[in-house]
Amino acid sequence: MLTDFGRIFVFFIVGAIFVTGGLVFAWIIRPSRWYQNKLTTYECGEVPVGDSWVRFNIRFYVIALIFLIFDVEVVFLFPWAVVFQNLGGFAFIEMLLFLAILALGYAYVWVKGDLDWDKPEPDVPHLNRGGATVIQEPQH
Amino acid sequence: MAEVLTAPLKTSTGRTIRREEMVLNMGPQHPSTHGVLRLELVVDGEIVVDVIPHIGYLHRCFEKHCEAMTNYQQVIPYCDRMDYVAAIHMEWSYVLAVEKLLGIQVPERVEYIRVIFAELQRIASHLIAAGTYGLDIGAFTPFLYMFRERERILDLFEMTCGARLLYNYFWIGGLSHDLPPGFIDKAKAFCSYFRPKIKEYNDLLSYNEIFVKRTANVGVLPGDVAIAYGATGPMLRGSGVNWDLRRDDPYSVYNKFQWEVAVGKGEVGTVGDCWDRYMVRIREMEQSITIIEQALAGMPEGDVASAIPKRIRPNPGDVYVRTEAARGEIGFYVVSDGSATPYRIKARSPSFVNLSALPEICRGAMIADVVAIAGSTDIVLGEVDR
Amino acid sequence: MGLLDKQFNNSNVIITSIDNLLNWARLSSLWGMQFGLACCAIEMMATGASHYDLDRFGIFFRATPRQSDVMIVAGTVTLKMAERIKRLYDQMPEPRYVLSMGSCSNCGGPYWEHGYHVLKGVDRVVPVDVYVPGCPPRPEALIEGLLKLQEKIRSESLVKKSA
Amino acid sequence: MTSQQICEKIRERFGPAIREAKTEGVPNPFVSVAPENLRDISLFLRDEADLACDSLMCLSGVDSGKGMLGAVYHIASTAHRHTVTLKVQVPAEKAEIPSVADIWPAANWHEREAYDLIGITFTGHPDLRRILLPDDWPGHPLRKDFKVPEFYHGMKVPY
Repeated sequence: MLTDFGRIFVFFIVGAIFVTGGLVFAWIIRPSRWYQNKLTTYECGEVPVGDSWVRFNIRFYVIALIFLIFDVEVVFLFPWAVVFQNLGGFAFIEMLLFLAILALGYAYVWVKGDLDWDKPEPDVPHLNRGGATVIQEPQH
Repeated sequence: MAEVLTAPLKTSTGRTIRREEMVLNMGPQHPSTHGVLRLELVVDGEIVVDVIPHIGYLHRCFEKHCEAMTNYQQVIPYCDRMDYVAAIHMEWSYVLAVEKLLGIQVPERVEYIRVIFAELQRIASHLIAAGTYGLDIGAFTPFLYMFRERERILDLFEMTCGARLLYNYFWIGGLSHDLPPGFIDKAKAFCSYFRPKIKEYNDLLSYNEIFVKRTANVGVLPGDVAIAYGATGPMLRGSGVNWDLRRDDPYSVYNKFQWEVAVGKGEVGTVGDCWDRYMVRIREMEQSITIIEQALAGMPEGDVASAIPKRIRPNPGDVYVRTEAARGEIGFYVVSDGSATPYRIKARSPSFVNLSALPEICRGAMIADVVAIAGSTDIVLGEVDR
Repeated sequence: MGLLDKQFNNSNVIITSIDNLLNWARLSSLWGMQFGLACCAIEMMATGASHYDLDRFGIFFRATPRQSDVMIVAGTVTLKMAERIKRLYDQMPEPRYVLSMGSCSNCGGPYWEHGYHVLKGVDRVVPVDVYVPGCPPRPEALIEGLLKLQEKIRSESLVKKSA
Repeated sequence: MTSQQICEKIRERFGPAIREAKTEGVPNPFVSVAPENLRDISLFLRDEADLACDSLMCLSGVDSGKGMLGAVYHIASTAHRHTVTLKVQVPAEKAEIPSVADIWPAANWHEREAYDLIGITFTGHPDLRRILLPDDWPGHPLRKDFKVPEFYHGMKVPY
């Protein structure tokens, strides 16, 4: 009969058919009349000015990198979490060690200040007004 | 292409590196601009370097219509459509201006009814302002709660003058209809129903941790800059300036009631931030309830249409009258040349002036803050563009 | 590419059943484009809120034209805004419908005579499916307009219109 | 101080510049001044201690007929709670009024609107361009002799 992996394979096939079937059916049925104006980029009803391929600030890249590290860490946790009961105590200690190393990296990044987003301090508007500024609190 | 920022950054070794900006359109079709306002943002990454507002997408030629009407009475429906969220305040200011030009004194009962409807309209307008402000920040449920209360106010309006939004109810010299029977106890029932609701909004939205974090210390407008830019209404009071036309330049019968003016005190951040402007509106709703209750109690009898002139032909001259609308000080400058048609009417709308202060506040904020600041100024585009 | 769309001259039982399924799916999830111009927008918001709830018809507002089916033109269309409305209409994917709400977008409304900057009716720039009269129309009138639009969608078909 | 006293104060300080001053029998007493010294009067109004007119309520452009364009300034003081009205008249062909946008920032947008709808150019304004109408709109609509264009960008304007 089907092995375990066979069952997973069937599950995979049915999933693929289900998804592509829906897409193909929609693709056949739906009206598709595209023309130049429809393909213009949407920017709140205006014609976009300039393009968006500009060199943006470095901090977005740093945050993305830090996210990637801890995302990969979680990916390693998943298979371990499924079977760690019957792996015995040793695997548990092993994973704790793995987590500790990454926690050390996390602490380093935190202390070094890469995580805090440099939110601009609000520059409060002020009146550069020559002459005597005569502003009294209105008496009531 | 992307313009170069004027002040280039310097590296530790002194080499200057170019930062590039991007022009982003928060354009006419945008969920958070409360209508067809286009904010052209010059953005460096997430930080807004400059804001250029473009208005005029709803310019409906109000002032040209006033010069083409056959008599002064026909201008009132156009006044409604200027600030369609608080229509009765627009009518009242225009009607007061023409009455001052004609030198008419309206009976006491009309003044009381006008105060009641103006305050009901202020509550309805602030409910929309606070509800959509919750939407801008991301809280959906307050919007539904506040519209539920607003429907009860609209029922009161509909009972009296038949319309939900644009009333044509205040006429020059009086009112179009008298109060229907049963209105007074229905209004009293609404006041007692609505007072605990304000506490509900405070628990739901005003002191919500995320809401406070998004609005405190954001878009700070100091008092003197607000006065210089001519900002009025909740925007001025939010900046700590204790100025309210209903008390400082009293018109109608406002000096007969006891209430106090809500002023921003910077409870959660600095004075004049978005939270203060929002909280001033919430507190003003409470004050409006006390005014309505006092007005309902002291309502005299009388005929509401007694002072309506048959033919309106004011002698040549001009007058400027300002009243306290929901968004600020609405002023009408009416010029008459003696004929039955107004020669020129200029409407000084509060949102138009409050909006001119927006670029000043948004400089250096983040894009999400621009949404919060634009929402806190509570502008209505019909009034901005006229 | 829409192989089957508008390819048949006469319908048969398969086509009609697909039509029914398609039309039912389209009319019961009309996603409106969220943009209000003027006073009618406030009534549209009131219709969308809890008292006259639009969600029960499957209509809720999407911010971008890319994900919306109905463009509810709620308010006065000025000449400056007309070009933007035409561009937004173009950027909506097919099967798209336009519901003109309020007499301002139907024919210029109270601004028809002296409104030098007002477009006298949105049907001068975009094809309109349903007109809802009123200034502003009551929420019930807007709901009735949407139901009329749903009836119109119910009668659409894959079969080529015998022009 | 009442508006009449303020008008008197302006009249005695800027005697020759006053074209006309009407203080009695008018709901808003006003002073009509020459465009040249409008700025000095505005600075005087704003910086004088007992006047302290720090907020410009409203600036309206008016087509006063007979080929003259006017600008009416309604100025108020939040400290002393009094108001005063200034009027300026300029010929329609050469409609130049010095801008007060740097004295009262509120005037910035009002002047742009007066330029847009009436056609008064305010010299010294930071960026004087149309605010309500599209930039390529023919003419200034609030003038009495304004003709509605037949077509605009291919759209028919009149009904």
